[in-house]
Amino acid sequence: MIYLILFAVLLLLMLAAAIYAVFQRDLLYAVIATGVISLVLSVIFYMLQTPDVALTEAAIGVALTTIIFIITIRNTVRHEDEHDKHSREKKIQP
Amino acid sequence: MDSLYKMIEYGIYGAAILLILVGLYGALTKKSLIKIVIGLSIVDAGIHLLLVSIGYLKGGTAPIFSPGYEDMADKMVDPIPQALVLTAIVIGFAVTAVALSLVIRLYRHHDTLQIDDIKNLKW
Amino acid sequence: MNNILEIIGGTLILIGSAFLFLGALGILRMPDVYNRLQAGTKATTLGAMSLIIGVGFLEPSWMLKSIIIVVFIAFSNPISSHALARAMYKRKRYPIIKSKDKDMDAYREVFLQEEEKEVKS
Amino acid sequence: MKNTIVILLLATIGYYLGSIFVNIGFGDPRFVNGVKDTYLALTTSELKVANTVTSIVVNFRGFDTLGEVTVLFLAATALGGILYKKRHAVGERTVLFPASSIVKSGAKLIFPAIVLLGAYVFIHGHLSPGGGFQGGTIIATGFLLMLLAYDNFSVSHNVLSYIESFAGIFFVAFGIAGLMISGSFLENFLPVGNMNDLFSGGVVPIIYILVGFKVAAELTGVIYTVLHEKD
Repeated sequence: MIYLILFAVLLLLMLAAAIYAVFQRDLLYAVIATGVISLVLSVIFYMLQTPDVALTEAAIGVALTTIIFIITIRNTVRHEDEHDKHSREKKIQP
Repeated sequence: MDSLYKMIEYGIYGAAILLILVGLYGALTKKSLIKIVIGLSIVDAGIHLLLVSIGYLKGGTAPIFSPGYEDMADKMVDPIPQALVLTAIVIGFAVTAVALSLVIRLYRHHDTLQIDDIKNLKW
Repeated sequence: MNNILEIIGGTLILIGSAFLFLGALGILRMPDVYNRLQAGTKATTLGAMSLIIGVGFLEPSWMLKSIIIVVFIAFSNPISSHALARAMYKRKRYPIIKSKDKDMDAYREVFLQEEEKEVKS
Repeated sequence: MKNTIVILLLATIGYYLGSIFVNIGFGDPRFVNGVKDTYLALTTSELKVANTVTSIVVNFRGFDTLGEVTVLFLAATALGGILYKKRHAVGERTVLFPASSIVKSGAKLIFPAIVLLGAYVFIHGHLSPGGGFQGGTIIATGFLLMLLAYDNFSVSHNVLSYIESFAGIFFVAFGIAGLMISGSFLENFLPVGNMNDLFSGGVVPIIYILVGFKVAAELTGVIYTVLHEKD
């Protein structure tokens, strides 16, 4: 019983993180939300009796994908609707 | 109890399909290139959840014959989608890395990330 | 004997989950970054440690592994929170001070002076 | 206008996907006498490997894994090719402020433990959850920690390329040895031991260890290349 309620809470949390990641204008927050999706997804994989996939998702989705997105944001712009030609000078520091 | 189980079992397919749809919506309507890559990675996550949940067996155990579980072969969940998803996650990371390096290269050349402003085809 | 181990393990797990709950509440209630880090890190370090040790008491064959996990939490958790707090300090996020206490006002003066020095230099 | 079209399109896709998966059902034993039972039986009787996912990835569908590792190698190469123009030398990476000494000594303390955990995960890949891919990514996160803590930490590209190419060569060599001795590519030709021993499963743990080295080298190279990208 409590297992199923935990399952439902995790699914709702994952959906909320996905919607936040798509509609957030600050790209850094959106990337952190994708990391949250991967973290919750690895717990769901563990509850679906697939520990191999859970290990892979926890290592790749949480650590490596997030760090590569963050390096890209540091090298480009941080806000979604920032498109003036001189944005390189006032680039947001990492 | 039974109806709750029913709700969860449709809920997991529903959550996976909604993840795919939300990711596709982001990839189709947003203007920023990084947002498009984020949307594609959300689609990845949804497809992995969908594939793994196809192979689930009610009351099953993980497909590992550790001591004490040697004769439970008919109660194990399907290992083939797991092997598929295991390789798909690693490939998905490689695809994301290549896409983000292309994003960095485009930003160096055009000084912008908006796909509406990147119009000229020549470099 | 078995019963005593179960009681100890259950109590430890209860203490751990209570600390984790308090940490989550602190993250919601506290005003700025430093207070949130303080609430989150202290509570989650102690909470996760006692929870994992409690699991080790419930399943005595896992005790060695859970002790190793606790040692690594004791290494990594304070270091990561130190790195976060130091990054926030270097990015000039000074703490929010709301009080009528005299000592706190002195703190505010120190931080404001430091900020002015940064602006001038 | 565009939003309306997109939402209509997505609603159609969602309706058809949902109807397909509701028809499939969730958690039923529907693959009776399917390929799953064959794999489970062969894993215990022939190969003596405890983890069925490992035996599928390495042995029954090993050719698939070879192609997948090749795709990973091609992705790493393409990333280096796209970002080839300007690269920071070692120690010139722009950081806002250097990491404190607590972080540095803590990273130095934890790094061997992370590498040891990765090696444990891929050596025990045929007994417990884990394997080459998981262990390789764990080792890559260890190198990521060192790269974040020390801004002059350098990873030799020559060593990485030697590790990567020798792992690939030995993978193919074991496959061809299986073809010559037993009759098909990547087939087992070493003696299998008892179930749940460390030295069991014939050729499966050796190939998974090679995959672990290859994945660790490739992902470390990817992170190193992206982190040293110059403005």
